[in-house]
Amino acid sequence: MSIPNFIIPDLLLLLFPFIVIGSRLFCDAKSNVPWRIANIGFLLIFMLLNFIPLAGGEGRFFICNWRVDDFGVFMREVLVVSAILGMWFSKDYFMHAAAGKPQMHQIAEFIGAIAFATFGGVTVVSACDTITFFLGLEIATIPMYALTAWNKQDQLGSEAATKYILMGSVATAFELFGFSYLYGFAGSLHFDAIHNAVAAGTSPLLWIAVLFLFCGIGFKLTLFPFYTWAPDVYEGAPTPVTAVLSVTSKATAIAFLVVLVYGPLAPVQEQIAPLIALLAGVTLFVGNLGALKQYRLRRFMAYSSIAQAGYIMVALLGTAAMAKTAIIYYLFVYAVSNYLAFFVFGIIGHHREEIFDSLRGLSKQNPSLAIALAISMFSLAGIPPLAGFFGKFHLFFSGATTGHYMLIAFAVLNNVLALFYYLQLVKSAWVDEPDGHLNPLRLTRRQRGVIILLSCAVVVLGFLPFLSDNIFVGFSGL
Amino acid sequence: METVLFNLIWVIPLLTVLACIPIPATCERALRTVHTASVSFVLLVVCVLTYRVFALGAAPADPASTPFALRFFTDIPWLNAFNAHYIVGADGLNMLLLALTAFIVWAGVLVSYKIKGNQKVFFALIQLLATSVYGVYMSFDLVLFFVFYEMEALCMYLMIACYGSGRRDYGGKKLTLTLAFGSSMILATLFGLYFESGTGSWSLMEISKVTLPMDFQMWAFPLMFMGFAVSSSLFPFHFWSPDGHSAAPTAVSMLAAGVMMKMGAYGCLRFAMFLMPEAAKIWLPYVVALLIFNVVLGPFIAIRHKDLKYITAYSSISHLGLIFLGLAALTPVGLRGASLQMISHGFLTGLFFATIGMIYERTHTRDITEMGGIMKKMPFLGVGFVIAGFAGLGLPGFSGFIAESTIFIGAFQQDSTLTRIVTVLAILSITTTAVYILQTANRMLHGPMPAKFQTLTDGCFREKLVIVVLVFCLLLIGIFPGPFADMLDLSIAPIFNRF
Amino acid sequence: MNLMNCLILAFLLFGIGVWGLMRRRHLIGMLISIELMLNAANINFISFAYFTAQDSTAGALFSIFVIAVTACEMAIALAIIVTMYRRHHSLDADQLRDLHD
Amino acid sequence: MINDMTLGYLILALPLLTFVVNGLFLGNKCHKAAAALAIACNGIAFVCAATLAVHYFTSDFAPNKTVLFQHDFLTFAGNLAATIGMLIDPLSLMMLVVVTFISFMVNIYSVGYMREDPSAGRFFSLLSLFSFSMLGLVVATNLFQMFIFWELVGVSSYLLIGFWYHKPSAVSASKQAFILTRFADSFFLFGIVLVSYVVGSFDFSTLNDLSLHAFKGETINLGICTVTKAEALVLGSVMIFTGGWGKSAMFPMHIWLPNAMEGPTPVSSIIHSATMVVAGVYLVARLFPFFAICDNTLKLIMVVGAFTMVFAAVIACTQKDIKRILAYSTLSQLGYMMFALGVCKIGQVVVATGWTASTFHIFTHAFFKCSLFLIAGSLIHQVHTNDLDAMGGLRKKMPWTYWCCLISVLAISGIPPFSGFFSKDEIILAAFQSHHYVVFGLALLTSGLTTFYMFRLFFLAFHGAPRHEGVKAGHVHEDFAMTLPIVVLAVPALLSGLLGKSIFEKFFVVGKLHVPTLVKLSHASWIPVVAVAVAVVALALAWFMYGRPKSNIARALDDINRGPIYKVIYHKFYFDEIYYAVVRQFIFGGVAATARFIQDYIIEEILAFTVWFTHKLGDLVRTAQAGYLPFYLGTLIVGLLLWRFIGGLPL
Repeated sequence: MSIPNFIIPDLLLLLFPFIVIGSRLFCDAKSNVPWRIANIGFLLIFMLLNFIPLAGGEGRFFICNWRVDDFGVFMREVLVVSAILGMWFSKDYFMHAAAGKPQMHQIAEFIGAIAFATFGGVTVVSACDTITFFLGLEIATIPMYALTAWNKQDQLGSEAATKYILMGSVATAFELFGFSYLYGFAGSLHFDAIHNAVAAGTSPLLWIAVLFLFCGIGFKLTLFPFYTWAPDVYEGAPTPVTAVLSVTSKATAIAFLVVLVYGPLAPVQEQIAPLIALLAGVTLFVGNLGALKQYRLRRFMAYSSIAQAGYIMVALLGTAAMAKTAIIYYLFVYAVSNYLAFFVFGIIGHHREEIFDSLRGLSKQNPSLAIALAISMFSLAGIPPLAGFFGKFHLFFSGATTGHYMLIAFAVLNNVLALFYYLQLVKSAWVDEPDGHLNPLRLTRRQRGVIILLSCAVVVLGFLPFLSDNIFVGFSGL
Repeated sequence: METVLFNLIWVIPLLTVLACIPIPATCERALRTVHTASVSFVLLVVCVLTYRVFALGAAPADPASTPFALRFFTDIPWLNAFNAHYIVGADGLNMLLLALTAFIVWAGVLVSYKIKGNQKVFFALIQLLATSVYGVYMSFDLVLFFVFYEMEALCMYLMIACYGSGRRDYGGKKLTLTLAFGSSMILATLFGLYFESGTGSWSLMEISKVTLPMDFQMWAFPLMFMGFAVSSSLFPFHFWSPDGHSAAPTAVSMLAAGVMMKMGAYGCLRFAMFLMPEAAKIWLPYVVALLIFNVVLGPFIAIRHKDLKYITAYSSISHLGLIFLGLAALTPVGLRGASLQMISHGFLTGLFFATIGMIYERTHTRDITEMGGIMKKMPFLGVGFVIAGFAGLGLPGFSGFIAESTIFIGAFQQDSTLTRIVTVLAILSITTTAVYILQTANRMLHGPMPAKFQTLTDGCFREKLVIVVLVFCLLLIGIFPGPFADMLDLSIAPIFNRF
Repeated sequence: MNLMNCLILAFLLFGIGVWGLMRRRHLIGMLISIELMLNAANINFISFAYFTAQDSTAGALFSIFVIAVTACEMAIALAIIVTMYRRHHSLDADQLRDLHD
Repeated sequence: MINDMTLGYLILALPLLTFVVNGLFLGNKCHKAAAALAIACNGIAFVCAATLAVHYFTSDFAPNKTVLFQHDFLTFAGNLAATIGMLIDPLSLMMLVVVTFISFMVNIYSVGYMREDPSAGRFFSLLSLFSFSMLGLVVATNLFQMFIFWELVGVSSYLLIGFWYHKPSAVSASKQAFILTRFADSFFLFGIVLVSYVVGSFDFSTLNDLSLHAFKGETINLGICTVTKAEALVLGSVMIFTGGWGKSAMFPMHIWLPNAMEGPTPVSSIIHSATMVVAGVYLVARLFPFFAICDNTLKLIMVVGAFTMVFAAVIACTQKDIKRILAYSTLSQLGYMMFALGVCKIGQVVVATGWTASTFHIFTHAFFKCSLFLIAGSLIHQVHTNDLDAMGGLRKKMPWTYWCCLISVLAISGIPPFSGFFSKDEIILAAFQSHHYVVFGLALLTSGLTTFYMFRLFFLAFHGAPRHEGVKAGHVHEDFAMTLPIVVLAVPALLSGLLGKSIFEKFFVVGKLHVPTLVKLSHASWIPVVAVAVAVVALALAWFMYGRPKSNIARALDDINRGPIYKVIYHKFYFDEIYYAVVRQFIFGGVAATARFIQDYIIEEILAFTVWFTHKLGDLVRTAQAGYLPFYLGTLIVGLLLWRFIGGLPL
């Protein structure tokens, strides 16, 4: 039996962690071989993904239970990009310790874990029944627990991991409960069957299932009030893990919701809309409020990412095609801007504590880095012509297709709040004078390269039409 | 060819920024030369095009641009995801505003040769700001317009907070956030316009073809109008401008007060009032009530201030109030007066802030009580300031008088009680304007001079050039208002026809 | 012995889990109550599979998967708690106060 | 061949040219060239004006209006268009001649007066700016043009009063003058807007042959009240008059004029006596038919004029600052002109005599008052003070000045055959004919007062023993450049009345009106006799008090131990103090402070509260993040229940 080529990247992604980790057996701890393999492997997968022709419609099926539709393809790209960036970002932490944190070891296993998480995300978007769906979610989550506790010496890390896994298990319990009721309602695990059942008619069982599912995933997507773990975990976990967490796990979670809302639950989207709108509004408001007076960088990013989650939820109110377009595009933009910010923080964090005051005098000390920071912040704040604005514009546009103007008005007004705290960060980098003399920051070639790459991406990704086209054209069919 | 030139207007600043990236920040001389060259070129281009528009007069324009008669009309598909187009063009109003911008940007670059700090970044930011303003004044697609309109926030904060003076962080935040607040209100309505109009297009001309549902207009118009009015510092959203201006460096004050504050009024006229005329007819009479603060109380507040930039800021607030008086009059004369005031006040306040900046550079204080008699030491700058003052209090011969009298006559034609009252109050408050302007000029330029100012020097050639050019513009409009009025009337007619 | 009873049982189990989670301060105890909640879900699956669902194998299958998954989840949890114990020398949830605003 | 149009252009262009050239190029470098240019241009302008006048009055179409040229300036809605043109009729021609002549003289005079001043170039350029604006004002064809030049006149006056800007007094005086006139102008502008809205035109020709009946019908909403258009027109006329009210410094807006004497004396002589201050009168005269149909406007004008006349004359009797005396006399003369225009109305009937008399008085007054100021200037130039204390006994030292001064003083006192007699006599006659006997009496009284204070000035300045070291030491001499214009001006001061009378009575008749016009009433022949008698008595009194060799000068000049009434008058009825109190306490301290309070303590506070509140909410969110695991777990459960109940799911 011949393997269809659109499945190859997934298979590679599945084998990839084993190869990387296995390579450790054949070379000593210091060697760079696993790192090289990892780079080649991920880039190869990314290339292959880009070669998959867009099919439109229902997508293609692999042994009838593994769907690769266009949304899936793009989600794969997002996840792989996030994994690659996370890997590049983490490299420095394995070479020398960050300020105030012990040095990290076992990069091969680290990358393997990231790869597993990525594969989990891929599983979620390719699932056609709830078992696969649930497994994907778990595969995506469990490595994250491990990653959070990667620094066995680090007290905060282990505490964060404990909090994370305890709450995560509860959330898993919620989801399972939800799935069980969904199963009970539809009498089947297959999405199409559920879809038909839902279309046929609703019952309290269904709504309880929906409630539990949303609460469960609300934990992973850091919706209100399930976000409480995020600030602590973001702060406690090693910085590269925080970066991966803020992109990959969010991407997985939102993909989960998209598949759910536009898959089996599509017939009742209108009834769910109020819940989505509420979650979106409250979450972005609370996230913005929480970020207002932060002075620790990663905790700040945690709240900002909570707010971003709220913005993403707005898109779920729209029609399928528009929402998927918006979310994919936004995730790309969000990943790029977020990683840009994290790269800058990482460079700072290698010399000083990761707080706002460490950024003082950055514009004098290393202007290009300060510009990169400003770009990423303004992009996250959604200021045109940076990519972040167009991302948010997509989300709101998708939300507006069903006429939720008030929610959008609320969301854009919150943008002002967001702009305020992003400006706080820009201020400390651009305006505040350093207390004493700062030793100049030394950037490795990889860091400089990545920062330039990401900055350019953030600047042009938005308004250059051909870039946006090749991402969206696939959905014109949906 | 002309169309290409026209599109270059906003491209050139960006290209200049890119061109300057390889130049190290240390050789400021080269940077200044490059930027000066680019802005001068843009100025040249804009002047030529403005003349072309004037020469074409009422000649038929591209039919695709009806109901407007847009020159250099360009329409290219841009973001297919939501069908946004790149639609630019210009009629008399746009072209004059573009010319104003070009002049102010040119002057702004010239006055900030001596700015402290990283000049590379500063000039780059000025150019970005220029791009955004040019873009605003030429784009007729809502998305494109908004992208340009919101870009300003990106530059303003950094420019004020890094290169400003006094409470620069506070001022910069206040300004940026308030403007962002306004533009967020606009953004909220844009989606409504797109979906409620049902044309599936962001183009101004397309949307204007359908009549928007009344219930939508009723909430969308005030939202959009106030959103725009925020950046024109209409009461109660004026609080950002005094602090912002006083904190900002000279060039930024010039750009902010000279052209950015006009973007709001322009938006009110071109977008809010044009797209939702029915609601405008209902709402605008109430807007007039807000003007009592701008027009009547603004000058009084200026009287009580000692800081030159605060005084100028409040005078801007009152002058912009007049713009809204003209808009709210809903008569052709009033609209024309409003747009005349936009242009005239741009030059006027540009001159004001330019001279203030130059004086500040020398005296290192903006407190008029600490100054005095500096007319002896710097007659040229002093005369420049006095001329700005006279233009500001609406002296015939300068553009201000033309604009204001047009607004008064136009506003008086509106036969609504509130408008009548406010118009009369506005006419009577030209005295208050005179009071604070003369008081400032006298305190600062005349009387005995403190010993510490003995060493002051008059403006150098560069600064004199700026002053002369701006004064020339003021006089040109003031003495030959005819052509400008005609250009504006042509571009206002399609807007007024909707009422 | 009908569906409703099983559902009520499952729900009670879930409630007990929640109650335990709230009451307990000992991390292991909390893990156990989470186990209860997970198993409540399992009972749901089984009972739905037994009584109503048209493809009843799926439900059973799912519960088996759940057991497997929760097993490894618990493994990781215990590992983390062990490292945590090495640092904090206590398993009291109230002691975890280093990370906060 | 030079035709009238070219002349017209020249008259306006030459002063402008002087202003630009002197201001931009000659400026502060070469004063001589600046002065030469100024004198030359103004001289030619005067010649042009004179030629134009001769050509006009000898041509057959006098006294009709003609428009020499007209250019579109700004077109408002429909037919409402502002134009810049040149209107020629006896009135404007008279003003043209007067203004050009006076400015010519004053320019010559300034050569001497400004000899030592370092910034004489600026002075000449500003002087020319003034004459340009004034000429533009008098030839205006419509209200809009008039307002334009009206403002320019005000500005040039501001700049010239504050010419010595290092003198704080001068600066504040200039500010006061500008702001007060500006205050009046704001009403003027309102009047223009209102009238042009009702009538639909700025043109004097249109305004001057309106009939109110056309406007009785429809009403207009003035915001606070709704009135018929006719009433609106009346209001408009009052507003327009308010402009003149301020410009001509009628009571109570008079206080800026005496203070304006801080400026250089040539400025006072041209702007604040001869030309600019009569602009108000000119405005009323120009729009006379319009005012005449607006019911009670003329009455108001009369009352204001008459009161100012007496008020100023009384104050003038006690002042010691020579320029201030002249300033107050200017005020009371302006009062004459104003009320002369005002009294023209008897019920619905209009008498032309008052109008003729007023314009005639503008004409004669310009010469003698200008010359008086120039004389005062040269006195001050010699003794370096405005104060009568330091003068006296100058007759020997400055004979020319002395005799010219005598002529002017006699002229202003209305002694025949000097010019003042004829015009003032006409005015008093007009007052009598219109049966306003109170005003008539006041006019007689004032003419007596005028004679008194003018001769008081005259005697105290020239007669008696010298009270100034310089004079005693004999350092005093007459400067040719300053004496020449004085002498030249003495001629019209002597003759203009005699010669002018016939011309004025022939040509200066009010144009067609919609109200029946009585061209002439019986000339009460006893009036001039009485007037002259009053004047002579007053003269005698003045001689008795100040002129006699043995009269007590010290007592006359003493202002300390005086009766309360004298003190009150001497302090100008404390009007400056009241004015400052009102402005400082009420306007600045009251309104402005309140406005600033609203801004700083209400709006800013609301803003601050919003920010504070948001931050408080933020703190709330952050206090939830206490790092307390059970609480976190609790949020999961709470969230579940929360969305269960308010999630909007159809459960």
